This record gives sequence, C-alpha cells and structure tokens, in this order.
Amino acid sequence: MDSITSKILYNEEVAPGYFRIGLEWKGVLVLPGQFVMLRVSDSLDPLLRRPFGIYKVLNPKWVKSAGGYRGSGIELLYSVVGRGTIRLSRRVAGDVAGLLGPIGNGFPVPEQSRNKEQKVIMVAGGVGTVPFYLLADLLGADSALLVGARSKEVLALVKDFRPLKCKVAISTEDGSVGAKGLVTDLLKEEIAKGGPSVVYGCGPLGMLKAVAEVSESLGVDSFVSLERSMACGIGVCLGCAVKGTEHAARPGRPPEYVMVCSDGPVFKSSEVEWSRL
Amino acid sequence: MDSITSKILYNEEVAPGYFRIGLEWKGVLVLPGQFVMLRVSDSLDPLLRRPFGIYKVLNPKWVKSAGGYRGSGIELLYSVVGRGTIRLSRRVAGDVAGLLGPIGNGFPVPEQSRNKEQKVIMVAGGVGTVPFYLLADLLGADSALLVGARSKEVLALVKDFRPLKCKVAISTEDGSVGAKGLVTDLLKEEIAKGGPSVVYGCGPLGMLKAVAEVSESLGVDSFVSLERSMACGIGVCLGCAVKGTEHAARPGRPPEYVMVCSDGPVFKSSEVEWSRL
Amino acid sequence: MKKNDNNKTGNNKAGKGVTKLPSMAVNVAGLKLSNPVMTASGTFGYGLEFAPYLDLSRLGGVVVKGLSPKPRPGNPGPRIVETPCGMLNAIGLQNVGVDAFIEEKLPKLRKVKTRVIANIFGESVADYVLVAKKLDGARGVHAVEINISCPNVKKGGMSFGVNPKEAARVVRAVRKATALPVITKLSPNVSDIAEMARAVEEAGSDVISLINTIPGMVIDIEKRMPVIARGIGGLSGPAIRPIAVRMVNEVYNAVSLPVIGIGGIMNASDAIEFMIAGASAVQVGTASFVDPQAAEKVVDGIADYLVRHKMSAKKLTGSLQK
Amino acid sequence: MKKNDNNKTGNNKAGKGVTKLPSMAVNVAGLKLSNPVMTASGTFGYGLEFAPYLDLSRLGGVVVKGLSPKPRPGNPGPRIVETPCGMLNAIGLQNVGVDAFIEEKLPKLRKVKTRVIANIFGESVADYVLVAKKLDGARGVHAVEINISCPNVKKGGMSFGVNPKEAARVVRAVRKATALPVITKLSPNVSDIAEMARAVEEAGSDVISLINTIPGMVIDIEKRMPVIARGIGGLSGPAIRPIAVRMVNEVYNAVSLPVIGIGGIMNASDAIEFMIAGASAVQVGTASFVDPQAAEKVVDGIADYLVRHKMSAKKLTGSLQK
Ligand SMILES: Cc1cc2nc3c(=O)[nH]c(=O)nc-3n(C[C@H](O)[C@H](O)[C@H](O)COP(=O)(O)OP(=O)(O)OC[C@H]3O[C@@H](n4cnc5c(N)ncnc54)[C@H](O)[C@@H]3O)c2cc1C
Ligand SMILES: Cc1cc2nc3c(=O)[nH]c(=O)nc-3n(C[C@H](O)[C@H](O)[C@H](O)COP(=O)(O)OP(=O)(O)OC[C@H]3O[C@@H](n4cnc5c(N)ncnc54)[C@H](O)[C@@H]3O)c2cc1C
Ligand SMILES: Cc1cc2nc3c(=O)[nH]c(=O)nc-3n(C[C@H](O)[C@H](O)[C@H](O)COP(=O)(O)O)c2cc1C
Ligand SMILES: Cc1cc2nc3c(=O)[nH]c(=O)nc-3n(C[C@H](O)[C@H](O)[C@H](O)COP(=O)(O)O)c2cc1C
Ligand code: FES
Ligand code: FES
Repeated sequence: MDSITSKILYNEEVAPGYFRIGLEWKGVLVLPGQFVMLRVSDSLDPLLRRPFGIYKVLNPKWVKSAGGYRGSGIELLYSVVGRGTIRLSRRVAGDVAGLLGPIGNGFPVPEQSRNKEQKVIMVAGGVGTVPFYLLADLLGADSALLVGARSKEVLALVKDFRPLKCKVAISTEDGSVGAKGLVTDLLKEEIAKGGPSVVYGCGPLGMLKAVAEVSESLGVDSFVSLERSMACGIGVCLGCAVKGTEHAARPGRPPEYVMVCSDGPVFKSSEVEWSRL
Repeated sequence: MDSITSKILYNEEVAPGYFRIGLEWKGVLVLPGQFVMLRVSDSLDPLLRRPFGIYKVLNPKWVKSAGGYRGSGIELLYSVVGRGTIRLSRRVAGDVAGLLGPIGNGFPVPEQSRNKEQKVIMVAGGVGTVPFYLLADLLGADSALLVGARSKEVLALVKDFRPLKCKVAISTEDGSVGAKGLVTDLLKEEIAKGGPSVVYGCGPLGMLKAVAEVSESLGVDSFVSLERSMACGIGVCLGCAVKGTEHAARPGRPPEYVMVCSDGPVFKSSEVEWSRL
Repeated sequence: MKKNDNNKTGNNKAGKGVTKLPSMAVNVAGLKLSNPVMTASGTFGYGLEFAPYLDLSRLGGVVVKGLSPKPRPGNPGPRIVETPCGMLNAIGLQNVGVDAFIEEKLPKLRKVKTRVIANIFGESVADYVLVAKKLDGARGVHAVEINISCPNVKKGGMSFGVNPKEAARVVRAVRKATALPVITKLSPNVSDIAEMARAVEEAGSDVISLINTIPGMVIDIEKRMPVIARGIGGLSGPAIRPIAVRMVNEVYNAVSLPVIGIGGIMNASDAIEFMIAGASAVQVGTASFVDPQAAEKVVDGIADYLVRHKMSAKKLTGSLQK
Repeated sequence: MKKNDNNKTGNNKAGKGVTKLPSMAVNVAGLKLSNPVMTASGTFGYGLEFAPYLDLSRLGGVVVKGLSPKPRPGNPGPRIVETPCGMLNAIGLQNVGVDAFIEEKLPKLRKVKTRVIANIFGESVADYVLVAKKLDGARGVHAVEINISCPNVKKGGMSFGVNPKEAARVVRAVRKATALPVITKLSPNVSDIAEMARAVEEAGSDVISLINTIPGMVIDIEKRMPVIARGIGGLSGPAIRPIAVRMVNEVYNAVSLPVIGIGGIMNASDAIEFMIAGASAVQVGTASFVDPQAAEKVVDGIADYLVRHKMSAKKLTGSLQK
C-alpha cells in the first residue's frame, strides 16, 4: 500500500451520471477487488477521501506469484451521487489527486482459476460491477457476471465485459434490458445449472443480503464486498466497523468488530452479522 | 444591485498569476470603480464570496444620465493570491458562479469630464489598475494613469490602457520597466505639472496612505478605494468597517464607522482615520 | 402572553391534517409564522437591505440586528475573518439604537408583510428592560429575542449567557417588561445547555432559540497577531452546525418550550435537520452573506420536502427516531 | 518528575540562541521531543500502521489510541460521518487493552526512534490508575496522556471532563501512580476552560493538552435518524480549529504548565497558529486520515517557518502580540 500524488490521465462520462477516471500509478500491483481512497479536491470541503473500487489496471500484466495485476495506472468507474463525486467529475486530465492504496483483501482468486473446476458467479448491483472486471478477465469462461440495475444505464456498466469470455446476464427493475426483476433470480438459475461454484457479490446492502441468503440456502459459499463510510482506509480510525460473527475471529484483531477497509472489503458472508448491518 | 447566477464566458491567464474572467450579465449598469462579490466555487470552503473590482464592461454603452456604462457582461482582472483565487483560476467557460453587484459608490466622474477643466490623476499599485480602465476610457486625455508595480508584471497590467488616450506612466521597484522607485514620485511630478487636478488611488494600504499624504501636502483633493475583508458586500454584516473622521458623517449611517462595501469602496481621503487603518 | 401558554408549536387553524399542500405555518408560542424560516440577528441588517434580493413577505420572520438602549459604534476592524467552513466576527454589537430603530426602520418594515422579531441586548438587566419596554409599545414588532451572550458589565464582564442565575434574572425582568412573546437566545459556550434551558424556561421565557456563535480565534502567523482586532470573535457558519443540532436536540428533550434552531443552516436540508432534532422554527444566519437569497431558498426547499413526505411543518418538529 | 518541575517548555541544550538551523527540539515538562509535532490519540492507531507512509522517527512523538484496562469492542456502526470541514466519530473507545498494547504493540514501537505517549481512559478513577501503573513499568512509554472526556460510570455517566473536581481526582490519582510525565487532555465542552486547566494544574498534571472533540449530531433527513448509531459523536477537523486556538490561548494565559495544542491542524501554518497562541507542542489528528503523511509535512513546514523567521520552536510558543 502506498500514498501518492497521482496525475489524472482522463476523466470522462461514459453514461449519464457515470464516469471513468484514469490515474497514473507506475508499477502498482492490484488484487482483484481492491480499492483506493481518492482525494476528490484539495478543498477542506469535502474533507475526507472517498473509497472507490479499482476497475481496471492500465497496461496490466498478470503476476502469478503475487496473485494480482501489475500496471502503469488504474481506472476507476464511479457514479455521481453526492458532494464528493460531483467535484470529482469536474476534474480534468493533468490535475493531480491524492491516492492511497491499493487497499483490502480483494476477492479470493480460486487456485483452480485456470482449470475450470469451480465456477465463480459474480453478482453486481449497479456500479457494483467495478471489482469484477479484473476477475472476469482472469477467469474468462470459468465465470459468470450477473448484473442487476434500475434501467438502461446497465448497458454502460456491462459494455466492457462483452469482449471477455465471461458469461454476462442482466436484469433490470423496469425490464428495459435483460430480464425484468431481481438479480437474485438470475443467481438462483445460475446456481441451479449445477457444478461446484462460489458466489461473489458487490452492490447495495439489500442485494448483498439476498445474495448471501440465496447462496446459503442453496449450499454455496458466498463472499461480499461491503461498503461503509470511511475516514482513513487503513484500519486506524476504526470508523468503518461492522459486527463480525465468531467466524470472523482473526489473531491480533480488535475484538468483536471487523474493519471493512483493513479486514475487508470482501468478507465471507458467514463472517458478518447481517442483522446488525 | 442584483444577485444573479452568471455564466463564465472566459477565464484566462494574461500574465503569470493574473487572470481575466468574463461574466455574462445582461443589461448591467456599472459606475467606474464599482465592484462585485463573486462566489469562487460551490464548495463550503472557501465559504465567503470574494470582492473584485469591475475592470471592463462587455459591449459597453455610456449612459450619461446614469453616469455609468451599460453592457452585456463584465470582465474582472484578478491576481491569484490565496485559497479563493486559486479555485477561481481553475474554473472554465460555461461554469456558473454566484455574482452580486455592482456594489459601491465608485470614483466620482467629474462633471467636467467632457471639457478638460480638471485632470484626473489615477494612481494604481499592481492590480489596483482595475477600477481605472472605465474611467481612463471615459476621460481620455483628461486623465493620467500612474502605475507602480514590483516588476515586469506591470506590462500585462497596463497593456489594455495603451490604446486609450489616457497618459500612462510606470514605476517598478526593480526598475525593470519605467522609472525605478515609488509611484508617489511619479505623482509628485504629475501634480507639479500644474493645472486643476484630482487624485484617485487604488492599491496596497501603504501606497494609498502615501498618495493621500502627497496629495494633501500639495493641496490637491484625493479619493482612495479601500480594501477590507468582506462577508456580505451589502452593508449588513458590518464586517468591513473602517474608522471614519467627522467628514464621513452621513445621515442615517451607523455612528463612527463607515462600511467599505456600502459607504465606499471609494472615500475622500479626509473621511478616513488613516492612523486606524 | 401568559407563561403557561407555552405548548409546543402548533399550526393552529391549518393543522387539521395533511392535505395536498402540507401546512408550512407554525405557531411558536403565540408568534404565528407563515412558515418556519426566519433570519438570524446580525446577519440580515434591519431586513430592508434584503428587499432587492428576495421577497421578505415569503419569510416566516425577520430577526433584526441586536438593539441596545443607545446607538453603539462597534469594534475597530478587522472585525471578521473567514475560517474553514465558517467565519469569526467581532462586530461589537454596532447598531443604531432602539429609538432610531423604532423611528426610522420600523415604519418601513411595517409595510412588508412579515413578522419582525427584535433582538435585544444590554450591559445590565436595566438595559434589557429599557429596550424591551420601548419595543413593547412599537407597532410592527411581533416578538422580542433576548441575546444573553453579552458581557454583564456589573459582574466584571462575565457573560449573562454562561450563568443560569444571571440569565434567569434577565429573562424574568424582560418577561415582566413586555406583553410580546419572549424568545431567549442561548449561548453554546456552556458545559450543560439543558441546565441553561431549564433556567430560562423557569424564568418565564416563551421560546428558546439557539445557538449563538462560539468564541474562536484566528492568528496571522506572519504578524503573530490575532486577525480580528479584538482577538476573539464568534464562530458561525456550517462548521458549527453539528454542534448546534446536538444542542437543539438536548434542549428539546430538556424543556417543554418551543425551540428555534440556529447555526450553519445553508439550505433546506440543514434546516430540516434542526426541525427533526426538535426545532419548531429555524433562523438562517451566515448563509445570507454567502447568498442573499438563501433564506427564501430554504423556504422553498422545506416546502418540497414536506410535499414529498406528506407532512406538515408541525409534524416534522421533533420527529427524530432513535 | 516533580510537580514544581513544571516550567514552560524549554529546549534544553539547544536553546543557546538562534543559529542557522533553528532548534526544533522542545522539552515539554521533561518529555524531550526532537520537534513539537505529535500525532493525536485515536487518529494514528498504535503508530506502526503509518510506517509505510512516513518516517516515524521524524515525528516529535506518537500518541497511541486510548487504552483501557480490558480490551473494548467499541460502538456499533455507523461510527463516523463527514461534516462541513470536519467529521463526527463515535468509535466507543475500541482498543486492544493495556496488556495487549504492552505485549504486542510496544516491542515493535520501541524499535522506532520516536517518543511514545500512551493515552489512557477508564470508567472510574481506579481504571485510570490501573492502566497508568501498568504503563509506568513498560519500557518505551515516555509519557501518559489522560483522556478525561469519558463518562464517569460511578457518577451516573457524567463526564470527568466537565467537572473540575472529578477531573482533579483522576489527575491526582494518576500522578501518584506513575513516574512518567502526566499530560491531561481537556474536553472543550465546558463553560470555562481556564477553570478546568487550573484544577488539573493544582492536581499535579505536568502538561495540559487540548482540545478533545466537541459533541455534535448529524441527522439523516430521509430516515429521520442520527447518522451515527449512537446519536452523538465527537466533532474534529479544521471546522473546530478557531475554537481550539482560542482555548489553547486561554489555558496558556491561565496556568504555568506547558500546553499541547490540538484541533483541526491540517498543515504547518495551522500548527504554528497553536504555538503562537501558547502551545509548546501540537498534535495532528483528523489530518492523518485525509493524508497519512500530514504529520511529517507539518514538521517540514514548521522547520521552513523557523528558518525564515530565524526563530527556535521554543521562542515561537506564546509569541502572540495583542
Ligand atoms: C470499498 C468501497 C468501494 C467503492 N467503490 C465504488 C466504485 O467503484 N464506484 C462508485 O461509484 N462508488 C464506489 N463506492 C461508493 C463511493 O465511495 C461513494 O459513492 C462515495 O463515497 C460518495 O461520495 P459523495 O461525496 O459523492 O457522496 P456523499 O455526499 O458523501 O453521499 C451521497 C450518498 O452516498 C453515500 N455514501 C457516502 N460515502 C459513502 C461510502 N464511503 N460508502 C458508501 N456509501 C457512501 C451516502 O450515505 C449518501 O447516501 C465504494 C465504497 C466503498 C466503501
Ligand atoms: C472592493 C475590493 C475590490 C477588489 N478588487 C480586486 C481586483 O479587482 N482584483 C484583484 O485581484 N483583487 C481585488 N481585491 C482583492 C481580492 O478581494 C482578494 O485578493 C481576494 O479576496 C483574496 O482571496 P483569496 O481567497 O485568494 O485569498 P485569501 O486566502 O483569503 O487571502 C490571501 C491574502 O489576501 C488577503 N485578502 C483576503 N481577502 C481579502 C479582501 N477581501 N480584501 C483584501 N485582501 C484580502 C489576505 O489578507 C491574505 O493576505 C479587491 C478587494 C476589495 C475589498
Ligand atoms: C456578523 C454577525 C453578527 C451577529 N450579530 C448578532 C446580534 O447582534 N445578536 C445576536 O443575538 N446574534 C448575532 N449573531 C449570531 C447569529 O444570529 C447566529 O446566532 C449565529 O451566527 C449562528 O448562526 P449561523 O451559523 O447561521 O450564522 C451574529 C452573527 C454574525 C455572523
Ligand atoms: C476517530 C477518532 C478517534 C479518537 N479517539 C481518541 C481517543 O481514543 N482518545 C483521545 O483522547 N482522543 C481521541 N480522539 C480525539 C483526537 O485525539 C483529537 O483530540 C481531536 O480529534 C481533535 O483534533 P483533530 O481536529 O486534529 O482531529 C479521537 C478523534 C478521532 C477523530
Ligand atoms: S476507514 Fe478507518 S478503519 Fe476503516
Ligand atoms: S462586507 Fe458586510 S458590511 Fe461590508
């Protein structure tokens, strides 16, 4: 993990309210599912950095020994939702921005990723597609991406996945693209197809809960990437705590709570007290 | 006076650290020497608007009855000195910005401005040239602009005055352009040339004091444009107070202090307690 | 206005239930406002200065600059300095004096259809009483707001606002001196704001407003001098809002008087925060400097929220779930 | 360390006069720091977490997360929320407990050449004493900082920090329990900070640090619930800086103990403001979240200033002109 001042390479709207931003970061090593803390402006308001998942690695090279990609920079994909992301969306190429990361554990990259034994089913809600691009690229046909979204914005979110070998299925609330309904319905179908599989989820809390429940009820392990307001991103402010179950016990960790930034953001669903989220 | 949301027409660096910004403002009437309060960003930091003199009127038309120019917008000229002006300098054409004004009394426009009886000697320190462009344009050969600056940046500050009929003299601290020394030396020479004249000053406090002293000692009336930190710009916060002399007494005014925003920014030198500034 | 009249805000006639356009009206212990949005003392002049920028009649009320028995010149400058998300001021309570207010400002204010609240202060209890009495007879004043964050000259300059007994003395005396609703404006500079609130409730205040500014200092590190000539100034603006919301909630829970929320309100959602915390009405302060139309925009934004949530302003007050 | 040892900060040997490189060293009542910049408790973990980002040995000192007799799980989330130019936190003093600190963290910290200040708290005077005693024998701890902004469980949960007598009781007991320099960290949530400072001076504290966070509340207006699960959190960050600078100056004028300034320091000029106001040293808090290198940048910036002004750090302290 490092704290750098990065140069913005590009920052462009890919669909109404969705931007991708490229940030220079020579030699960075990224595990799929990791995130960064980004300073959106040099103003004191908003004060805190904002967490964003790493979407792509620029000029990526898979480093097997490290289980991650090494590259010359990163690309983030973000939706404009509030004060911080509004300001971020106004920044232009050439500007510099404080960048901290890559942070967190990321999704487990199955050892069998190259031998098709276990299928990884990735379930994304909206911009929750972000942590799955690197994985989908890596796993190819051994993986499936199920994306739930409100409406047509989903097309912008899945566009980059189309050229990959990863299977993509879509559901929208209004039925405008893909199946009408919930992404968990797609999940049930996908699990029902059989074969050993593991489920990875990223998106709104309600969706993650449903993903964990569906997976458990069908006897499949699931991992979820959680979101919490964050101040530090490095496990020291203790602000991003969520209640862990006994399965979350790890040596040397503070008792009872786990930190989304330093213990996560990816947790095995059984490690989290869902009722306290 | 009005409070509007104005569109930025252009915002460009004219010399290192100096910018001119064009703001759309249909039908605005400007008296020479007036200023505006401009919101530099929509962040809460910096919180307060910043005061800037009106440099030019876009598509100006002299309205004799009103003693001012009417136009389609205004141009400001500002130097980047701190948190607010740094942010302002990053804004781009098409952005919008809160704009309040035109504020204040402005410099008296001599009634004889069209008959050459009284010469107006304008003394500017650095970016203190701003309130004099409209006056110099109006008064032409009946006026002289004396500019003191640190060094070569003065060239960018006087450039726009060159095509006018107004006489321009320069002094710089390092002697790189014009006379080496203080602008008040130029002032003494100019007054010594004789004929009825009046002195207008705008610039750093030390310079204004010297301008007032020199003028008084040579028996010439002087007016100065003062600067104070401002919160409201409309005379209600009472934050921009300076101590007035008995000459500053005006009916209905709060006792003892005058407000730079609503009673000024231009004061007759004799109205101000210089020792308390 | 009798002391026991102090029920929580009720929007009298209009409160029959929520219809299509939710009621914005609030009745703050007899002070009937068309909506809960006022302006804060010292940030809105004598009201008229804002007529070019907004429609004064669309505001719930206008609180004028603090009035003293005699005109006051105020402090030497610099009087203000910007701070992170806020500002300090040490204006020194410059004002035209209560007589000039009544003679020169009030006649013009009467022509504007809004409620006028006179903020008053003094250096002794007698000062407060004198100003309150003069205003009591003045047509066009709808309530008196007591600023107790002022030095008590007779007690060595210690502020009335940090001592429950001294605060109660002022309130009791003003309560007797006027038939107008009496609002007491609390200073946040105390260990226990609830104790202060109970003291002024006990002393007969009809309404409590809070918070006033918080003392602060900014130093020019090149000159090694305070930026503000008087050294210390009062901090206002969004920086203090979380403190103000917390205190409004504490006071709401501690007393049965209606509460007016003040402190860093920049927009409607900020105002709504205060109402949820327990405020029957709010005052917009520093925001009027940042945007002279701020108060009217807050009115519009609250209306939108109430429509969206199918709620009256009255219902919003104290709707915090724990 | 005896009570009367409490002279204002002196940078011992190096203080012979200003030479080309002004002395950054300060001696805060026996706590010798290579420069006046520490980190604030709760914002720097146990120090080691920051090793990847800055050179810990370049800091004057590191104040670790508050330690209690037993490990504490802390509060349910959400625990933090951003505010204008600041943030609220209600971490609930989660920590590994004093024993785990001494066994697991301290051995690693000893390897880093910096001063380690242990911040301690408890729910009773006995708790504070227990922690202080354990730390007294622990090699690598250079001072103890008492966080008195904690609920006194035996007195109905009222904070030690708002009652001069209760605060003095804690300080007196800790003073007896340890030979280390004792720093008392004051809560800003009081009417009269000078009174609190005098009480802890009287009780034998060697140093006073301030300010801790200011209680505040943020409400989610859609859910009508406080954003922070516990309702109220502590406000920190640049928003509170003017309040903190004012209080540091008041305490500096009220007592003869050295003062450590805390509150919203984001960069060197902010730190210098505190020193001019009277602080012998400073602590960088929330800024370390915004930029993990903040504290080291503050060190660099103070050095630049001292060079430019040909001044030692010691001379800067209390250099405010009025
Ligand atoms: C590990 C992690 C990875 C993330 N990755 C991405 C990503 O790849 N792309 C993306 O668009 N967004 C991502 N997010 C969410 C992103 O951090 C928030 O949308 C952003 O911080 C909002 O900032 P804002 O100032 O615009 O909104 P605010 O004005 O702060 O808030 C707007 C809304 O966003 C919510 N919010 C604010 N901060 C957070 C936060 N830290 N976490 C969750 N919700 C928040 C608020 O509750 C509010 O509803 C991620 C969050 C986490 C914790
Ligand atoms: C009536 C009036 C007209 C002005 N016209 C112009 C103009 O045409 N062009 C121009 O470049 N500048 C002008 N100024 C000065 C301009 O307002 C300040 O330079 C600007 O506000 C600084 O903002 P900042 O945030 O960049 O600096 P800050 O970070 O706020 O401060 C940087 C420095 O500027 C000083 N400063 C801050 N605010 C003010 C203020 N309101 N008045 C004076 N000094 C201040 C500070 O003391 C500090 O030394 C004018 C000021 C006034 C009062
Ligand atoms: C410049 C200024 C002058 C003020 N004058 C007064 C006053 O005369 N009487 C008073 O009770 N409060 C006065 N206040 C306090 C405000 O009414 C208000 O309580 C405080 O500013 C907090 O609200 P805000 O953060 O919205 O500004 C003044 C505030 C400012 C900024
Ligand atoms: C997340 C967080 C946790 C904190 N924990 C402690 C603590 O355990 N003990 C303590 O004395 N102060 C604690 N504080 C207070 C800080 O040490 C400091 O006094 C306060 O944040 C003001 O400084 P700042 O504005 O620079 O952050 C904490 C502050 C924050 C933001
Ligand atoms: S964000 Fe600070 S501990 Fe996770
Ligand atoms: S800036 Fe408010 S009175 Fe002049």
